[in-house]
Amino acid sequence: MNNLTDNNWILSVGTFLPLLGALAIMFGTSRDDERTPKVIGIFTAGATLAIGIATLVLFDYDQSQNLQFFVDAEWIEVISSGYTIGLDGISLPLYFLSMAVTFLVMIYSWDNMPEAGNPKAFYSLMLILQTGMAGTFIAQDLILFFVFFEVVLLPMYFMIGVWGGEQRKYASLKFFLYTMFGSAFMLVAFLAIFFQTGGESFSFAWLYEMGAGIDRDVQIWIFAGMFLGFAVKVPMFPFHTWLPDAHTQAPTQGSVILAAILLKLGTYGFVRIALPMLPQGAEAWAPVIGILAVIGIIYGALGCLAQTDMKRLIAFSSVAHMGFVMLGISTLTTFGINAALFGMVAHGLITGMLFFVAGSIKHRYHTLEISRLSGMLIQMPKMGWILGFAAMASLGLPGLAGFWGEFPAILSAYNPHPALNETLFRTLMVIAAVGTVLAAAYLLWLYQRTAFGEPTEEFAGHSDAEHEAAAHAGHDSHGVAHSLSSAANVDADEHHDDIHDVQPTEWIAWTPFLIAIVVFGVYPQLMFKVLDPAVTQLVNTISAGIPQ
Amino acid sequence: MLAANFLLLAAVLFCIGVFGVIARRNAVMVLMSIELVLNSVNLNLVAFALMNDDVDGQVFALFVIAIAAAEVGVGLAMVLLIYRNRRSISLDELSELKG
Amino acid sequence: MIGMISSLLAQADWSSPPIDWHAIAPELILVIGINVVLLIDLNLAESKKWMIATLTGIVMLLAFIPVVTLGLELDGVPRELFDGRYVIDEYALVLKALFLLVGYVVVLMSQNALEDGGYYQGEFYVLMLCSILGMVMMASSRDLISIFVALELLSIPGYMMAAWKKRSSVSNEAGVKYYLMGVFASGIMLFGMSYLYGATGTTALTGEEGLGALLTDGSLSGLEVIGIVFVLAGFAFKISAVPFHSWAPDTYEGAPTPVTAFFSVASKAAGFTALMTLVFLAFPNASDVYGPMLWVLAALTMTVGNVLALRQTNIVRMLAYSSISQGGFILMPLAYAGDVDAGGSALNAVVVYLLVYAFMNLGAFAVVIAVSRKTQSGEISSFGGLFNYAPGLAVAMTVFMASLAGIPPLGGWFAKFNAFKAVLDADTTSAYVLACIAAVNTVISAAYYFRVLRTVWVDDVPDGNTAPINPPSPIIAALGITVIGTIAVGVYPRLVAGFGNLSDLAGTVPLLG
Amino acid sequence: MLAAEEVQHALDLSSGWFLENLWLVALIPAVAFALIMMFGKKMPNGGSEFGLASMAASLVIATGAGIQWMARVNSGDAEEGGEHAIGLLQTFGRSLPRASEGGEVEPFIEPVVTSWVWWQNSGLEFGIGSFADGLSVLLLWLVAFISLLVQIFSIDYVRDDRRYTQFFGALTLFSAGMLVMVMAENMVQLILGWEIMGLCSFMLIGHWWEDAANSKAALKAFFTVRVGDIGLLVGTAVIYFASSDWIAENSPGANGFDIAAIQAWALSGDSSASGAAILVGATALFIACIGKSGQFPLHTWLPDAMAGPTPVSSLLHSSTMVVAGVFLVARIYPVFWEAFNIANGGLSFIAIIGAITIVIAALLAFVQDDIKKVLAYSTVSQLGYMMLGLGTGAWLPAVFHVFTHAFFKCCLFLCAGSISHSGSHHSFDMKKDMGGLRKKMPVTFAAWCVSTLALTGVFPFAGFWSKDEIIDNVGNNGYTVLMWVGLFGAALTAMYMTRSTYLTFFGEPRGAAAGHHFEDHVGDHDLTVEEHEPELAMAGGPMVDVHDEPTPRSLSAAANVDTVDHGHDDGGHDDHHGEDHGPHESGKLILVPVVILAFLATFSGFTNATPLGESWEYVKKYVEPRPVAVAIESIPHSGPGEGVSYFVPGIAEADEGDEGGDHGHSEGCGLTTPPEGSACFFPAVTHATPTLAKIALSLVVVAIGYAIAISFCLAFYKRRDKRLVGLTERSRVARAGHKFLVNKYYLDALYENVIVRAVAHPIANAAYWVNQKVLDATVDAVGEGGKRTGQWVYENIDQKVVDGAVNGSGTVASETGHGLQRTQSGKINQYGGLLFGAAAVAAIVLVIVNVG
Repeated sequence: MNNLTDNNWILSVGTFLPLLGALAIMFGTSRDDERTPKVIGIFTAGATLAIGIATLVLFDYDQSQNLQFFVDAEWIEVISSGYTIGLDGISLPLYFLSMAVTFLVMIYSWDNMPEAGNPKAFYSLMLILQTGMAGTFIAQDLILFFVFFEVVLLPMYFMIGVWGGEQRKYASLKFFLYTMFGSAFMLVAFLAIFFQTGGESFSFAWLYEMGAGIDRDVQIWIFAGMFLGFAVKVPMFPFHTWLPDAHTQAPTQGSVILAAILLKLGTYGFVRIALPMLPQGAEAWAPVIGILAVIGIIYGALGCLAQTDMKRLIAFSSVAHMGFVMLGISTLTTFGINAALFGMVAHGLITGMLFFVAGSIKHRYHTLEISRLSGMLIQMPKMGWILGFAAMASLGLPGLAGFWGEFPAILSAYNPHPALNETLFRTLMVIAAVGTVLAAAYLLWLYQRTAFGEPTEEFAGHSDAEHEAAAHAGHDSHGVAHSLSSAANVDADEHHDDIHDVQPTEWIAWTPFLIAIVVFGVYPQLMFKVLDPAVTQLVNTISAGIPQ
Repeated sequence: MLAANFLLLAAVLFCIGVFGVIARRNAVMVLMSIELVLNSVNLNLVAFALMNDDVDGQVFALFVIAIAAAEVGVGLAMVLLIYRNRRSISLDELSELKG
Repeated sequence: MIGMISSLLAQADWSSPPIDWHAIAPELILVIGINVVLLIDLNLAESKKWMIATLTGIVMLLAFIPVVTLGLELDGVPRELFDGRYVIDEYALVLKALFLLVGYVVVLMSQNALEDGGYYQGEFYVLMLCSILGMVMMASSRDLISIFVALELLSIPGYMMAAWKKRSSVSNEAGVKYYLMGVFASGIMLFGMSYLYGATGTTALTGEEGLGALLTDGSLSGLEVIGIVFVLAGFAFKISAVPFHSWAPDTYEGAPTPVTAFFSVASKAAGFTALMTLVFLAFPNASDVYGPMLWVLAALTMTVGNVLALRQTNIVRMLAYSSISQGGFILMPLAYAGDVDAGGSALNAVVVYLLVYAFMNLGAFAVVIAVSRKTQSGEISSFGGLFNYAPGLAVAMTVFMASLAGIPPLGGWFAKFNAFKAVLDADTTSAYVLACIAAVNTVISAAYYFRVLRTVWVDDVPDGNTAPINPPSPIIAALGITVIGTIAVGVYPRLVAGFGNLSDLAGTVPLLG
Repeated sequence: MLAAEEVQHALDLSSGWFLENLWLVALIPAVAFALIMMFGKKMPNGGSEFGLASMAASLVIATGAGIQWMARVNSGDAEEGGEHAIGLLQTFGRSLPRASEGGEVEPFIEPVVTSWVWWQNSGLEFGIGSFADGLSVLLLWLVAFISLLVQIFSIDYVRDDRRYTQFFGALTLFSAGMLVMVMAENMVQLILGWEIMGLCSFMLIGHWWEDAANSKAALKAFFTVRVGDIGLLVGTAVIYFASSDWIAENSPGANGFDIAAIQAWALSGDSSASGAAILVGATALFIACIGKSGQFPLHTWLPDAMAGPTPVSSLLHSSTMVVAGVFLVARIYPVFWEAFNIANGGLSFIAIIGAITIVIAALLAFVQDDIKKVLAYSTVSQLGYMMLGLGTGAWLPAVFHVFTHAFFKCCLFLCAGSISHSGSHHSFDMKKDMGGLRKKMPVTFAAWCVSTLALTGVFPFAGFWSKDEIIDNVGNNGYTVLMWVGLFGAALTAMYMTRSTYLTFFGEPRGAAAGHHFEDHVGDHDLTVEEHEPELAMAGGPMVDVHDEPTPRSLSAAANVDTVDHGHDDGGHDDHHGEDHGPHESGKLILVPVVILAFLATFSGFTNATPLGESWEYVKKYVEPRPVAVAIESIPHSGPGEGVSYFVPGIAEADEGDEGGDHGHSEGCGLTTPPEGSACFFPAVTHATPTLAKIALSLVVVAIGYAIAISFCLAFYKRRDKRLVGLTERSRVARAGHKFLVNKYYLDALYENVIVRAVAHPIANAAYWVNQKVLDATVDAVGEGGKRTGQWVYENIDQKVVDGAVNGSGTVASETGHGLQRTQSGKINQYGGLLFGAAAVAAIVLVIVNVG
């Protein structure tokens, strides 16, 4: 594993540029100026994205298993922790995803600011958030990783707390404390591994090398600490309860970022840190992770079936999907971890998309009660189709991105790492497969109840689409239809007429998601090619550390 | 063994002082009790100085006495202050701040 | 008369010891400053009293100069006075600097508070200077007696400052409680000292005849153990460690806010200074005694402080409990001072924590002062919607609270991290247990810190009065210093990470394995 | 890939552009779908042109591929001559010539594989591409052809539908899905096509989603199939890992997804050595087939699927979707062959399920009033035949039946569509809205009859050649019981088809067929689904003159009206405005496909007319893979543009091969493990030699079926008619009917009481009851149950326990604080006590610990 250091400025720029933007907004704009912060914010995010694209271009895909743009600078030498950053095949997709998502979310916010307003604070927070996310994916030093990992918390806390829904206070604090709880133990675990490996260095490379040497029991304990930290973030089954509240209360933008990137920090941590550094610990914990993951799959699905609120349903579906990801990881095989990483990106795109749609629906109907929403396809055909598309992608339809996270993960469970119990994991595989059916059940059920059928009384006749239809009906000779829809018009005139189909900004923000979902679904090699070598190397590190 | 008696006495004084601090409700009495504690300390110091025959202990005792005086000054001033404000020096009434 | 005394001295063939004036320059400047301020205050018109504050500030800054020069001149070789009873080494200098800085910031904070309150300003500042002097001395004291004197010198003015609002009964109460408890605690401490003196026959900490050399595990007599325990208890009171904390919340709440800030930072730091000096110089080999004791104290302190802070509705009282629990975190590494590996990083961890803690806690109080000037209330709820009408203060508050909660990349994070690191360096089961307790406590503490932030950002303004706050310039200055300090340390910890290396502490005997 | 190059050169099997670019067949419709979705609305014909064009293009390519495939096979066979030695040296890519009886040698015809890297994992590269062999080419052509016809039909049928464009989009994507699956080069690609079809079936069945009922049906279809898909995922996984080791060592570069690799592995000794894995895998896969091909007990979604527009039903039920399951089994037949030990006449899971399905479905068809449901159940039962065939080693007849069945079943559905479109005014209820249409719609009638004859397997129509072959081979392979089941099924088929034919075309026109309907007669498409209220109203409500219906019904009719008007306009009933609303023959666009299909239904059977001798067995020759051991260099696998490459082992093995020779019964592929270094891709299935007796038997059975049914229909429904007529006072007809009835009275009684009441109805009804109340109920129950469980888990476990614990910990902390607050009493004395107490305790403890 040799590190390539050419163009190594690019990562630091890509990571900290948003921070500059945030400062610019904070000190450069006045509070009553609605527009400038948005402009600056979108501009900065755009610039960052450009850097990201440049990174994609400069990235040497033939050595995606090596760290590229590698920097190793002094930072806090007293605790022998350095500013060590680098990018390899595992980080690249998520690193770029974070940039893209932030940018698109900002564009989306141009027209769809949450009620609380104050774009100045909103945009600067989002930029800080971006720095945190990007940093987490490039950090190659435990302390640096931890810092970025935590930096993300604060902006998200405020995003939920300030711009959130009715129970935002409860939700935000819960989110915060929960994650805090995990990361506190994670920090202890980090220090433990640091001292167990001789207190030389916090850099990943060093710990990969030395971690395996720690004796098994100690590894198990340290892994337990990291497990707490990451599992809360993922979130895995017993630690998931912050997620539905956070998602439901968060503003659309928050939910999207949360689903698209933040949840990935946990799984990424497992793959990047916990597994390779503590192979025996991983091997000991893998069954637990696998079982919890599968419980999560079924449990999340059941949770979805119970929901009456669309956003909460989507939130619970994340629990299920991350279950697949964790199942893949728990197999400790190249197959599984590849699947997991693909699944992370896919879930990011798809669930992000779902939350976007949910947000826009909320924006129009001012409710997400499934029972009150109906006939969306009549009132907003395009929105309805997009929802359907996202739902299909989410239930793992081949040809769309979701499938490539789900299917190989299930497949990999059939023969996990030789050190693991085959029977157990095969059982898990079957249960997970059942999970796919449940996924179909709740998503289609959701779709059938919201998109199909007739609009409910309270909203009927309030949409543009219906008016066109009504006008059309006026011409042809359906007496009944005419009278009905004209009746609809009458009460439409009384209420204000607020149900429009997908708006331009929404199109701009969503199209990349939709395209990405299709492209990665149709030609997954695009990502697997990047992931596979890196993952293979990672798994070799793991296997090397597990005595046969 | 002569010194041992001093130490014993000091210990007893100390205990009385502590008891006073814990048991008495009257600010001045508590102040007195604390003085007892300090004096037990002085007694100790002098006794030990005698045992180890060097002057450090006695010097220390002098410092303690001096500072104790200063403290008592401040202390009595405060007692006066609260007496002026609430016409009582019962410590039980000094419990507005709690929880 | 003079001649008589001198002849007496001559008879006792007493020659005055050589005095390193440069070394004690900070103390001298403070002493002079005290008198100057006092004199000027005596004949200064009521209208011009504001000058006093400025003057005090200047005194502090003046005292700062020799600290710096000493630091430059020192490079490794400590200066010892009075055969090692009073030492100026880098460790001492760092802490002196800290005390002066804190003093300066507190002056900035208190200026307007006092003007508004119409209190006696001159005396106040004199007292504060005395207290600072005591602290500065504490940093250099290497002898039980000088430690004791320094302690009293910094405490007694404190008793009076606590009761400074003469007509407010709570202020009196605060003062009285602080006073009685303080004196009682120092009584106990003295008792302990007397036993130590008795058992070892010396009051010096260092040197082959000093306490450090004589008190060694295994060969401890009952007197020595009691002595050690009581002395530690005395300072545990000063740093308001549970269960010696009970005075703190009441005093903090009752005393004028700037004074509270002063107590919660400066005198606490002084207490820790004494503790460090004792633990590293007097009892380094008695770790079987202080180790368990400090372990328990640390665990209790952070936990009890936190759970009690959860219940508070008054911001000052909440901060009081928070500072108690922070004290627990600072105390944590000291429990492992005797450990071969941890010892070094423990000292460093404590010093660093004290620095960072000074910044963020003073900052928090500065915000409280600034806000309560408008709202005239100490309730947390009165901060509602602060973000809407005073975003600047709100952001500052966010920085401090987050830093106190230990969120990177703010100073508090590095301080906590360092403490954890020092503890885990010992790599014993008890260390891991303590670390886990601390981990849980970080979460609990985050709960109440972020409840404040939630009020600041989310809640509505309680009394729809959203007139923007423009705090007076001294407070803005104070805020500036503290915010910058907090962030800088967090982002670039090397700034402070170097402070408090074991080697800087002169006279430390090599720790036993 | 130099080696491969050489090999390719050495191959003298003719290939061709079409074969190598077969993937276009699937790609074109996929692209068309995108175009329709993007620009369809703007196109003059709402995007249908894209669909049609793409289908035509696919058809052309598929045809080309077919021709080239035949050429390839011929080129392979042409090679045969004496000089084996030279043949061996030159003819790479071909098997050891195996001397079968008469010394005539059938070489292995290697499939043409084109593939690209699709995804990679753990260093392995998995491909996507086209896999051209007899089976796939045949089905590709079939699918393209049927899809084209159906789309032509749809132009008219769904004209003016609100979602005309989406409809064509979905239809095209649907065909694309099927095509992708048929040409699948590996299992993952197969899954891709499989699931895309599932999605489209969802879109199409739920096409008129304004009605909850339709969307429910769509949901049910997707969900049921999805349940089966668990099997697909699991099965694929199992097979992949079970086979990967063998493949890794025998053909580096290939992997456990590649179809060919799996086939080879299954027939190599390794599979049986690998123990239960293959059995588990095969079972799992077959479960998927059960779901997809509507086999018992997962067949319940099929009839509901009739909620979709008729063209959809016809496409679904003839060549796509439901045959996917059959195709999967046929595709990786060796796996099932080995797993279920079909070679040695093991009673296979597949065969049993197939047999059960045949009977159950046929009985169900017997009691349907909805013409489409009759056809749906008939499809199910025909699929049963195919499965039966595959399950008993009758591979070829089964595949052949897929081929023929496609034509006549599609034709039947289109007829039904044409009837509802022009005859019964969008009603599918035979009893209420049909009857006597033979005069009104002669063409439709003729087509229907032909297809019916084909379906029931009457000589010389298509069905006869295929279905009869199945039954024949089933018997021949020693499954006598199943053979009789098959025959019984044939009889039943005859009966229910007769019944529906009669109800539709003979007797007196009823309801809509008699022209009784008003303008607001719309939305009858939902006749097919549970809720019968509006449907009755549609049928009879407003016609005051005929029945006097109670008013509430007409209200519900009105209720129905607005749903429909908000929704869609079913197949242009408004182009009847002004003209007569009575039944009439449909337009050309509808009739042309019907006629073409009818034609094929008549003659397609001759493509493999076994009874007429070897020379007629084209399908066998070109489609059935040759069961011969092939020496492997590498088995077809992924990698840009790589083809298959084999080479022939030395003469030594040639001898072995010779021994492996003569009848493939005791020896040969799938019976004995192939010689070292060589592999088989297809088991040596046996073919029954048709005898007149057997043919006669089956024909007789069918005849009996007809006889019973016809007489029953005449009797039963005539008399019912008479009453009806009596009621509605159409005297003239009544008299005629009356006279007729009087003569046949006793027979009537006989049939009525004995056959109908005693035999047909009870059994059928019982079956139907079981179907609705047990099977269907369970499906729904599963859904409902899942929801309930979810509710319970969420409320009790999640909110109470898990989340409770979280919030609980918070409360605990805060309560502890509350408790501790009491110690903070504000009393100085207590503080002092605490202070000293603590110090004292510490001192005592530490003294005890440290001193002495």
